Amino acid sequence: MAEVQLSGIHKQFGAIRALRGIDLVIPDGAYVCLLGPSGSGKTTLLRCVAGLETVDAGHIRIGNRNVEALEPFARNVGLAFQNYALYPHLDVRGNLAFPLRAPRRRAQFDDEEIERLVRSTAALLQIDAMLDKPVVTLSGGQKQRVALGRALIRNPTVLLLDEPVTHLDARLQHEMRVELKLLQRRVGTTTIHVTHDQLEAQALGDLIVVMRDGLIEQVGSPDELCARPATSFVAGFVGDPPMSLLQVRLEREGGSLSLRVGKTRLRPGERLARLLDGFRDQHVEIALPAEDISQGHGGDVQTVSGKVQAHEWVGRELQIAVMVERTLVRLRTQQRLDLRIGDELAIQLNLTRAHVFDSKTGRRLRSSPN
Amino acid sequence: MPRIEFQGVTKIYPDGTRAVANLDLVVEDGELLCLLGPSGCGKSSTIRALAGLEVVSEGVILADNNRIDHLPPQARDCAMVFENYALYPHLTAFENIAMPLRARRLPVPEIKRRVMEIARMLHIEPLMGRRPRQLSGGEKQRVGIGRALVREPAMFLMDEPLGHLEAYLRIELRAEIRRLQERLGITTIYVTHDQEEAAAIADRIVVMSGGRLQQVGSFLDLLDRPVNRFVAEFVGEPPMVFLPVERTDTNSISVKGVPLQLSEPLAAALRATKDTNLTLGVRPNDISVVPPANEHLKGVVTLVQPQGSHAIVAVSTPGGPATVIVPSDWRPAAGANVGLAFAGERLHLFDSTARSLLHNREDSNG
Amino acid sequence: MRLAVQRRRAAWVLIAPAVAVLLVLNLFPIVYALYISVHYWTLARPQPPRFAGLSNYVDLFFDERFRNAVLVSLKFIVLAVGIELLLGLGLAFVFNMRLRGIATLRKLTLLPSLAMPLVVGLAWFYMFNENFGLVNWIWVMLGGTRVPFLTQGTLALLSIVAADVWQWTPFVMLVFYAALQALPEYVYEAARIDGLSGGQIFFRVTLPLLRPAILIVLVIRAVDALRSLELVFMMTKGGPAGDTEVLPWYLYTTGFLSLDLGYAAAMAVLMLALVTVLCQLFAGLLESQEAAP
Amino acid sequence: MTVALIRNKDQHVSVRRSASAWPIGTVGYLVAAIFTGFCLFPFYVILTTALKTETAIFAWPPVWVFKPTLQSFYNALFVFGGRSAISYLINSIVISAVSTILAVVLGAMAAYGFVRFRFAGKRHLAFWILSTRFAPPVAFIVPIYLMVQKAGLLDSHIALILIYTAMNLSLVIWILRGFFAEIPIEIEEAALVDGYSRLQIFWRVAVPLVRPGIVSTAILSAIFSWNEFLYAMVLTQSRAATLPVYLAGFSNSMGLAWGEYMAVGAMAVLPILVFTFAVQKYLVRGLTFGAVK
Repeated sequence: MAEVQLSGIHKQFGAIRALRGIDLVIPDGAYVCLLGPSGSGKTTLLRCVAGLETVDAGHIRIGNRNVEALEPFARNVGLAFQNYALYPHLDVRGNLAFPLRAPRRRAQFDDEEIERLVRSTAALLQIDAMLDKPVVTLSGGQKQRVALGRALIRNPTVLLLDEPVTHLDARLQHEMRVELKLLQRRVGTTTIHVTHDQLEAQALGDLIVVMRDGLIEQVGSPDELCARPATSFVAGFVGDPPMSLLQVRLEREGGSLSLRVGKTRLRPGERLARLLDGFRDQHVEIALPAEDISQGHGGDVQTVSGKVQAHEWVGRELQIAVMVERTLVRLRTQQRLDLRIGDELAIQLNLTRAHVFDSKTGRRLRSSPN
Repeated sequence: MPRIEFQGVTKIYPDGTRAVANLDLVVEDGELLCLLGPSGCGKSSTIRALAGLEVVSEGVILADNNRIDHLPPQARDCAMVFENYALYPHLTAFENIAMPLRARRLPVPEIKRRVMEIARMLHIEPLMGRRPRQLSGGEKQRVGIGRALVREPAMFLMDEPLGHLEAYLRIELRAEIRRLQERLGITTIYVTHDQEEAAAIADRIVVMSGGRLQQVGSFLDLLDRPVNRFVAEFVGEPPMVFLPVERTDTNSISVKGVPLQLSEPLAAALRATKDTNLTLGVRPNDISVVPPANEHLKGVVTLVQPQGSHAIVAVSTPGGPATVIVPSDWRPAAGANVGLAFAGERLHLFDSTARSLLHNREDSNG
Repeated sequence: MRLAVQRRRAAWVLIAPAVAVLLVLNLFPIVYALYISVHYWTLARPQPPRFAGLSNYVDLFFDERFRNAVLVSLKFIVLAVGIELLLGLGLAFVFNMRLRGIATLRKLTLLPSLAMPLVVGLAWFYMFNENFGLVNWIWVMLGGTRVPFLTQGTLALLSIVAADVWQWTPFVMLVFYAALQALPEYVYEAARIDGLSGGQIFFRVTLPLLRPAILIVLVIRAVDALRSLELVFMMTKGGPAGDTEVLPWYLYTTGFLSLDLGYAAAMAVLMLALVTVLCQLFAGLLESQEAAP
Repeated sequence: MTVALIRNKDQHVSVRRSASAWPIGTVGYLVAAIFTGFCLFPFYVILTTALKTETAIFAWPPVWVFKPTLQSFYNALFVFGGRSAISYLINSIVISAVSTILAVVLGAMAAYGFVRFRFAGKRHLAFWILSTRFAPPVAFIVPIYLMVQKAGLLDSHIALILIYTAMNLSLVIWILRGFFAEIPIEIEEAALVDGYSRLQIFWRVAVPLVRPGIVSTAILSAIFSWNEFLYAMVLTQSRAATLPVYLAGFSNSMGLAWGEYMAVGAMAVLPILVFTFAVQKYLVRGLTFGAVK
């Protein structure tokens, strides 16, 4: 088992700068999720650690060895591919044993040692009943287990997973997520798991690394990400439904501060006023979780209005998207509203727990210690 | 726009597989109906039979009460969007959309006008000169939709149109499809295997499995009143928890010795059946974690998965594994002993044939 | 760049052997042919070859038999390949129909294209024989009088064309059949949903999508037809009076019967030039074809 | 009513019957049957003539029912041509087998090299190798003859083996390139991570996955080598002479021994007829792959 240290990683494919300087430490035995939209460089980073891509600059340390110049084999990493990449001409036993039969490992494993390891790994992944079945006849879930087995059988120092469960249907996805997490706990291998699904990242990651355009936006535990998103991008990416981001203009008259969203003026509330006190810029971006947005008039909590863009039932909740000043505001409600697309809807914004970001840099405003 | 009716429709393929079995279904005029089910459940065969791409083995399909199941696709005035776009690879986007109008030999200026009009509606005017190979997945599907709608068909069929697109694009396109359908008011059947998509796009959902219609209803109907275990398990995220149940006497049951309080309708349904091989079904968000006590089912927390506003907790119980949704501000630690309390009015009981007891009672007197 | 060094070494280990063989037996002979073609080089007389500059090429330009050989070759290619394409395309549709047992028939039709061309020549030589040939028997049965197929002017060329058509139409049909099978199924379903009639589907969808396959088969058959020698060797030996003296035959007889290697090499160089130009044309057309559909 | 000839790989769209007198299916079947008959008939002629007695061969009108005799086969094998046909048969087998193995091994390596690796000049190299498939062999006969003569390899097995390998290489590479390109790259990357070197991945992962391609290219190479006539005739006399040379010998001697002539023809064609039927499905895929891709 080993800690993984990435320092100053740069990677370019022709004109596209896939990785623009990555510095990251992955603690020994941790389950870390690389989270980001497609094109954020998360898969490229995984492939660099595996050695399937060479880095243009920077160092990759696994345990106490620099490995960026080594070929994949010498890094002793295990990799489970997104579409499994099993050897179609072999059965399950053949696939699991294949790494142990690599010519470079000829000395280490004799036949009955291989058989023993194959059986124990198969048992660990509950596929010991199908060792003789050709892999092409297996279901998605079973193929994923064989791919994991093949990666784990030679006890890699680092386990790399590239979107391992996104292809499975909803029910199987939940099942495999639990299994993956419990398996990693039991085996204890340092694991890097790439996904674009933020709920999956929160469910599995001890630590989540949010990436965008080849850079790291934030590294933190699932709770940290939701409670204190470091940038407006992270805020807009996390949460189910994701937080709503509103461009707000600051207006100061006679010492009292108000926030203008389109035509309506909102009172910032005591916490925000103190936070924005020293802030010079005209504009700020605020992020509101869906729980703090509700439908309809009433109370002193301020209201804005906009046209309904979409209304979808998700489980028992109706998720509504309203266009306010060119930004989509998403809210949830239990009530059965009869909505049609294009209707005007008034929504209340509760700013008490709003996150505030500098609208130019997108970075979170240093909140005064409270 | 016609009212479509399937009467006893069956489709058996030459190799014997019974893709659709005795389907009775009505699609109201102007409705957006969704066919939902796992792959191989017969939903695609149903829509292809309506389009005329599959010949119906038995039964009848009616459009406004006149038979269409014997007509070739050309004569059925229904348009279809395919999962793999089905664009003509050798023609530009403009020609692809114009093809149905050329088939009807409409005058060229009118073809041009209608194609550009539909292109504007779908925001794809700049793509008209390009070939399918030069378009992204989303753009190809918009051209596919344009081709289907340009001829103002009576019926609009969509076979997993968003299957190959990225998550954010799927959400965007399904909202747009729904907007289009609401504006055009065209009778539409939408096929998908993704329940989130079904809930988002359709008012009424038909769940199919093994070629049979399992249940028709709104997403909430499927969620709260599943007719059998298949629907209960297939709909809802995370999936429903099932626990074996012992029947102590005619009107009380227990899970591993822990008695269950039943709501009145469920208790009545229980009395109405003598079946002893029963299974309890409860949704993770209808289970609450309480300190371990005798009157609650005991279990050990195996894993906690934070999900922002809530967390998914996996608990192993004597009756088998259970999943519970807990609010994020209070979370048990892994390995902790806990009790599970069930919300009485939200329980489901399934008999030995996996049918829901509630459903049987409604059937018998409804 | 992937693990650069290791990859490049592996790449060369894999490719070098095949390239070496082709260098020795394909590229070098072309250079050597050029060298020979600028010499008076004959095996008939013992003295060594003398440098001849371009005189071989000049002689060729004025050589009546060479011009005739080129003409006969072109006639042969146009006739044979033309019939093979039309017949092959039509039959591809027939064999593409959903009929029980048609698959076995299709497999049987492949045999002519795999038979030894020399034996094909032999069989047709026997069947076109004036005295006991079966073709004459059928012709006489239909009321005609015996026809000297292999010894009378254009008829001789037509019988060579017939033999070539018999041998290669199945190959052409098979390629078109495969191309039809490769056409995406969903395009037909979409066409029927769009309301296209059978005719519209054929002309607006099937034919345009077959264009690349038609082009590829055209070039393969044109070049292959240019190199066939066995039929002439077996059936007519270039006779009567040069009516079937295709270019390859004239080159072969010049080189190995009259042993005038220099002159034959000059012919070879011109033939290679012609084929290369044809290939460039084809590659260009295919590129535009790739971009076109 | 329109006739919709829509076929479908997976069985469920049926043919709509036209209302005309002749259902399209029957007409189609008839045309297919006639064409298949046309394709097989010459083989029937070769075989029956080889089994006919002298008189039956020259009979007019042609004899359809006769008492078969193996006399012609016996003469062809043990009497004619000084040495028996057996040695020609063996030469044919040895030369086509060895050249096939060489062509497939070198070809597979090169094809994999082209698919998996990027290197300078790759496009040009690939285009050159592809163009060797179109180069007419007759254009190379003069230079190659002199090269073989200078190397003292006239009438040697090795000369024909190397030439046939070179001739088959471009087809093998062209077809296998298609097969190798179909292997998902992730499978090879998985093997890389599992500890296999690039070359080991070629042998242990890539080659087993393209076995159908290898079998079909082997068959095609064997058939092309077995059928080759020009080089065999020019470069060999007796020691390394193959079946086509023996067959050509008959036509030169003009002793009208049709029976023996056809017997040798039958020997040259029969193995292919039997062989193709055994491995038919590989063959079709290889042939069309080469053309359609």
